[in-house]
Amino acid sequence: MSLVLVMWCVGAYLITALVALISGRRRATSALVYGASLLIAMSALVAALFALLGNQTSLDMTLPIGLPWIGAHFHLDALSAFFLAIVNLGAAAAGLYAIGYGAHESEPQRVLPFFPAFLAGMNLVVLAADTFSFLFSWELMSLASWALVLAHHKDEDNRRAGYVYIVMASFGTLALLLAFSLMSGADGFFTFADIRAHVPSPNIAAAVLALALMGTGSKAGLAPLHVWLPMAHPAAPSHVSALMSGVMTKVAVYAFIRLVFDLVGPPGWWWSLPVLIAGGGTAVIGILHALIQTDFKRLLAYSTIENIGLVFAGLGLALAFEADGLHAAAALALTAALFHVFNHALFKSVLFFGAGAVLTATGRRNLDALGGLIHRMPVTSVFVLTACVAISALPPLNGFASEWLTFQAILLSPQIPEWGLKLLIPAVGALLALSAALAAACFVRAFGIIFLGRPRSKAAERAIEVDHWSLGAMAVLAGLCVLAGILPGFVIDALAPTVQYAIGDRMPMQADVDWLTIIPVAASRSSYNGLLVFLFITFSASISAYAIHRLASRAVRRAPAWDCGFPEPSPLTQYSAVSFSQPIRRVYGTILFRAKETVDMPPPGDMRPARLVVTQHDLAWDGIYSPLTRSVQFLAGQVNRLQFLTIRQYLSLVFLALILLLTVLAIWG
Amino acid sequence: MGVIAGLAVQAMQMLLVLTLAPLLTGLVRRIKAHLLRRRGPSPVQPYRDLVRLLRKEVVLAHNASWLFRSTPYMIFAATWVAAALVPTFAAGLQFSWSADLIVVIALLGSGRFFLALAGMDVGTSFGGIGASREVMIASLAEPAMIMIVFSLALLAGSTQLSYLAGFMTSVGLRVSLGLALIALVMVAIAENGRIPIDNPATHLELTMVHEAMVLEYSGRHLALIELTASLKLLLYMSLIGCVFLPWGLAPAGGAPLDYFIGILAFLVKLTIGAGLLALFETTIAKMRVFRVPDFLSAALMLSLLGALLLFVSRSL
Amino acid sequence: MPTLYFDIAHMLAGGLVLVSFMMLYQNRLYALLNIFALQAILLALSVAWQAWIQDAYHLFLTALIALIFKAVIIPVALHRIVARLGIHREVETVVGTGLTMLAGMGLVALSMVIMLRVTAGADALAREDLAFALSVVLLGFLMMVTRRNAVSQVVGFMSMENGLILAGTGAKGMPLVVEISVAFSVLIALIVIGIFLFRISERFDTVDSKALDRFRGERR
Amino acid sequence: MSMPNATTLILVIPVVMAFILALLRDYRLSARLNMLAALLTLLSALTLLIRKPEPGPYILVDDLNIVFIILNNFVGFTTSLFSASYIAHELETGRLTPSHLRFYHAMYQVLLFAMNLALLANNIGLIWVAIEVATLTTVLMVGIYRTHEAIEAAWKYFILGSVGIALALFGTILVYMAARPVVGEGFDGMIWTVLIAHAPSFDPAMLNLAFIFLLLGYGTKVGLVPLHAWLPDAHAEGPTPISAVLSGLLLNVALYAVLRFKLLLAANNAAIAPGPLLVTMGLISILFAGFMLYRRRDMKRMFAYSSIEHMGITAFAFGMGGPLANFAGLLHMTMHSLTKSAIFFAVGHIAQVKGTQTIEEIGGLTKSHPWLGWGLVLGVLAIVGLPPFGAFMSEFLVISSTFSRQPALALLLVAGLLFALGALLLRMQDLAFGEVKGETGPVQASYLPMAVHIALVLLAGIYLPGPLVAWFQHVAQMLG
Repeated sequence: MSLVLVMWCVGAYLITALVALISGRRRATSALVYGASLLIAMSALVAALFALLGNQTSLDMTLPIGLPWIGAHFHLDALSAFFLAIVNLGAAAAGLYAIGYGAHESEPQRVLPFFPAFLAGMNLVVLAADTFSFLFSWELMSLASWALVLAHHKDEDNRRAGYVYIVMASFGTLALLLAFSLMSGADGFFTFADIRAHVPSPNIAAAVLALALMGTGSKAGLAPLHVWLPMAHPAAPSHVSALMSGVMTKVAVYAFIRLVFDLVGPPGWWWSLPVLIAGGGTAVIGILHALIQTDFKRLLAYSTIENIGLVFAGLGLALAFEADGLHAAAALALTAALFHVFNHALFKSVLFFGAGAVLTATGRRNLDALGGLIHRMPVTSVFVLTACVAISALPPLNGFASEWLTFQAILLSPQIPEWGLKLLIPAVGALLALSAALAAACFVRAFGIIFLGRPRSKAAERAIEVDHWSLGAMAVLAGLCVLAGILPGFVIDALAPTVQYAIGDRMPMQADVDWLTIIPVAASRSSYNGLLVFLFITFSASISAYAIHRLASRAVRRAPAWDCGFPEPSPLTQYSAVSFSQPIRRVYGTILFRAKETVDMPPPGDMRPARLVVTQHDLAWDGIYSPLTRSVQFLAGQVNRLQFLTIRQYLSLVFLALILLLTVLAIWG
Repeated sequence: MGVIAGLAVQAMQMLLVLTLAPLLTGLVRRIKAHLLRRRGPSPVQPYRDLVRLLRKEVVLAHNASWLFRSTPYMIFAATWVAAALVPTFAAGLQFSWSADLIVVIALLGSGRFFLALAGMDVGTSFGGIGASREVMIASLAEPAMIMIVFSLALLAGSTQLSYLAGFMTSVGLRVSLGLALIALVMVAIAENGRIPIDNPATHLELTMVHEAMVLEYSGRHLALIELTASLKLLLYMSLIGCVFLPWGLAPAGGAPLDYFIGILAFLVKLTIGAGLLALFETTIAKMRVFRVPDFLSAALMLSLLGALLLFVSRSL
Repeated sequence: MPTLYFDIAHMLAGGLVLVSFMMLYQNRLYALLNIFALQAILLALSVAWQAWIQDAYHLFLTALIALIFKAVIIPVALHRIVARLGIHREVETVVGTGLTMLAGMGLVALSMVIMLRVTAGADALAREDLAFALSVVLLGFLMMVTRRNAVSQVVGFMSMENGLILAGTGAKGMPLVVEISVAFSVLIALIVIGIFLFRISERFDTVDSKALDRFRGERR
Repeated sequence: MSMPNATTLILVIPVVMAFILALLRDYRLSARLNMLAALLTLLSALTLLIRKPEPGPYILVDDLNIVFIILNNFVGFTTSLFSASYIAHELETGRLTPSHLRFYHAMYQVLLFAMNLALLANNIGLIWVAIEVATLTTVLMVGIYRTHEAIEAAWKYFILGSVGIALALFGTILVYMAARPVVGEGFDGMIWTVLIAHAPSFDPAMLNLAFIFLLLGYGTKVGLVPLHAWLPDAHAEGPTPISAVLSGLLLNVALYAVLRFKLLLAANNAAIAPGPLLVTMGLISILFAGFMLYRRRDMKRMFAYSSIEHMGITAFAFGMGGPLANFAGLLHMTMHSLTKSAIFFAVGHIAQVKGTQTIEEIGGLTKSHPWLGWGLVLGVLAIVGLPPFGAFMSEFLVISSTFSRQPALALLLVAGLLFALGALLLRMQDLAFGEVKGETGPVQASYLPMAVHIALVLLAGIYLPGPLVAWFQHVAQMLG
């Protein structure tokens, strides 16, 4: 039932896209399209939740399209239901937000048709149940988002971003295609059911794992395949950036789980090594890059990379436990990962919405051009602050809950027999802790520079609060952040069917623990109660405030800032984004992104201002991509000489080919 | 009955930490002064300061936002809750299950988060300096702390403080625990902004971290922040106490005498801690800000080493 | 059939190969054209002989075409062109004659090896014819490849085609040979006209890469 | 004989029309007649689906060539539509004179005739003659602009083509020689149906030698590397409708000839398997073209190289063999014809509007000319094998059927595809997006052919009708 409904929703998305295509330029179309997407997404969300919580048996559907003699298979089980919910939750929020935000679009006809198509693509990926329709929808998703990245195509950087993006996406698709064709074999078992039925040999399975890691990693932004992400995500309109960062990367995570946990069969213990290493490394690299960005949306994109790293680390843990038959622990790890998927979809969307709001209000994305917005945009700032706290994994919000679960899973590592994993997992834990702390630093910087302090530009001074649709979208998601943070038990129970499907085991039921506490393993081991912590803090904060205001003075006087006695009126004396990240850059930067600071200090008497220039690189780019492109260009240049031969020389090519073949025949014929 | 008693113990603990915190700070100052051959202020001086500050009016910078005004209460609450959950004199606190060691650390983290934001709110250069240095320090101190938790939890199989304390009484001497202890002390020094990381007694612009953030605070806000700082110090001391010398802790639902002994033991631990801290601070010099990372990464390495050594020592 | 038939056919075919070698050796245009005419005559003779011994009288037509068209008209036309373009003096081999001859030897050997192995089943006459035909084709091709000048390349192409006709007639009872020879004559006529009309010679094998840039501006 | 045989119609209509067009002065009328003739030919070709004539000594209609025939005449028809609106503009700008156009239209019909003949012929000699005629006509049309570049391109095409013809002829003679001992002297030795019937008892060695010559001879027309040299310039310098026909049809016809002889070899167990040869040349073509694409500055030449790449893919697929790969090969060939001609339709109008084919001088087409721009975008996305277009399905099948059998080959193939994709998308973005460059004047163009082709390709990517699939599968079986 719900599968049919979702398929209808997909159809509705496509129809909306068509409508948008036909009447793209009209003013009203924008509201119409986004409103429609909102409604469709809502209904799809309902259907998905129904499928997830009503834990009904998995549903199948076959359409007479796609690969002939097989047809397009679609399938809805607990795993796809969860990600379906994520997709459509994000979609609904984006739709709601864009009803207001989309009105500012300069060329709506370049956005409107592709937005619903993008949503349709993501829905289809999650539902597809044969390799062809999976890759088909996968690439459809990529193409639609590519078109959205190129929405503002006048900008050179955006075009470059779009190009890098689509090439990387095609690379990923081809990797996945190879992985699938390994599993489907020469006789063409193209449906997932057939693939499950044939367990591949260990070597094949290992190759599949590697290819899956490449294919999904390139879409999710796993280092070193992440370079396109900070280019492409910011280039798109903000509600699309939210979708790409918050949702599309999760679709990639889905693909990884589907391939590695579901299709390819029982894992070997060492499978988790690459996943864990990639995850931990990606987390740290991503957040460090985020820390030095000065463009808000780029910063958010890099932080997406970090969160993907966290998720993959969780998946790696689950693999490790699963391979050793520790199903309970595996369930815990997978729950943590999925919980984080959910959280990241929430707060990253809020943050991108906030970025969009700031963009509409000020027209600036550069941190050093902003500041003081907490006065001009009070409501937005509250929601963004909530998201910042959540993404920094601070209690009592949801980011902390998932991180806490991950740590609990890491603490179960002594049960693993293999020494490599025993030693690796705590190290990965250290990386996760490091990235969490750095995330806090990163978002202190972001929020502090953008919303606090004094405006650094006229644009920031004149900023005004954004429309109610956008605020509404942010409000909903921020509220969910808080709820999921103080009531994590419910989320865990909601995830249980999915985990059950992927692992074959689940975490203990949290709903029947009293006081809404969550106890992942045993009460003597660890427990956490977000609600109580939240209540305690509010309680003690309010009583202290009450007591002080009641017993001591409540007098307030406004005065200029003291600033150690020499206040300076110019806002430019504030700490800038670059200067804020300087200590971090000094500590980590010299190796990780070859940051170089060059100070140009004029001699005494010279009136010129002193200048500090900071240069930094993305090592993945310098180390892998530039050499690759260079070598391709070099080869192209060499081959290109063949364009300039004379007719005689071309003839000699033919002649040589003939002689070669004849000789071969003479020798072997 | 049990619940009532439990609640009582919990409430007692909250009040105890709140009342003892300024005293501890005063004590440290006093001992330091003595070691420096000065008379120094009396240990109760911090209480006087607090009262004085509370009476004063608050002077707010013009563009200070609501965040600036509410931060003191938030960080105070967070730290207080955290301190209330660390067993000081009695194990098995009523609400100890609502948060484990990781949560306690994270609560301190959120306190720091808001303090740093508040530092940036007024938009002065010093606030920015303080905030950026603070988060830089934290970015190393927190993982180190988590690693310490790991090595404890991997050993005890729990992150639950009461349980942990109970377990530590039984465990013998271990290399990794030694490493963890050293690392914990280093982290504690850094987190509380003591010498050699930071000097709570100075306002010398270029060296200050914590003070730079709270530069714009005054009156009751400042009072709360001072109180929070001393609470934090107390928290770390009692943490070290309850994890590494957990003797004298009253068991859950013990007799009144146990509780009395527990309190005494706690006081003793605090005094010893204060003495050691003062001694340490007088013997060492403040280090440059950019040496701090080395210090902390040393702590991080130690703690990680401790966590890894566990397996080795286990397998032996 | 009497061995005499066979010997004569053999001799004529072998003669074609020999003449091809002479063409490879010769690098003065006028002389080249004369030798080509000689080859055409030889071809005509051998075709006629084949027609006689196979009683395939339509082949006489082919022989006639070869004689008139290739042995007379084309050489004359090419003479004119060479005279008009004033290129009769230039020596335009890419590699030295000796090397070319050596390569030619190799080619003949190759074709012999292949053909004699391949046509083990076929009758002796066909074998010889095919073997020689293949060598003539390859030699003609070699000539096209080793000469810079349009005219001599055309000559090379035509000697290739002579080889084809030889093969066609050697393949006993092969239909359409006449039509094919006609078609080829048209083709060659077009080529010659092409040279004549468009002064192709300078663009046929230019080494002026700037010109190529202009034509297919694809550097960089 | 109530109604004239469809096959005769297919051949007669173009010939007759060629003569008429050669005489007509009014170019508008002749353009219409051109379309009409193409349409009629297409219709009579479609009737072959209903009633297939028995194979005769000259004419053969079987499942293999009927695919090609219908495709051939369909694209021929749509191209005639495009050409009508194309030449009108050429006449205005004075690049072509009415007398040119008479010649052009006549030649167009002759070309269609020759290709149809090559496809229908049941006689290997006839196939050879037909392909030679087709080559000569295209040579003449490529040179029609009389510019230095055009003449040079035509000349190069002519010379290489002639050599190819010669080689192919030699191969044909060898096939006859191979057949003679079995089927006896005379005409039967060249009738394909007879040959395929007796192929198992042919002398394998002779067949091998023959196939080498045929592969090189007809492969020159297919444009497989290293025999490709004529192709890019011929596409770039000739009139765009001819580029469309070359890429869309002539390459296919030559490939069809190669396939015929491949069947012959496949039928003979003792002969070498022709697969590896095709696979090798296909891979070389793919990789070579993939690299060549990066340095292109001329739109039409770039897409010509992409044609080389796709011919490589098709040859690769047929070389791999097996039901899946052959199916993929047929599908890919069809998709390539439709897509590439659609691209050339767009490119032709773009070049007319902008007055240049140089990529640097063109930009922002989606802004200035949305139809052309987006048409180009869709076409390129389709040609690089992205969904929802048909080429994706064929490439999917090729790769997934290859990788499990020959991983190394599949990896090379994937690499080649990725290179080509990178190059094409890069240029496509330059052309279609960014600031508007060059002329922005209106264009009088019929978008219909382009739209129809792209729509078909899109449809094929989403849904292949059952009968078509069954038919392709049968042909795939036939190709072994």
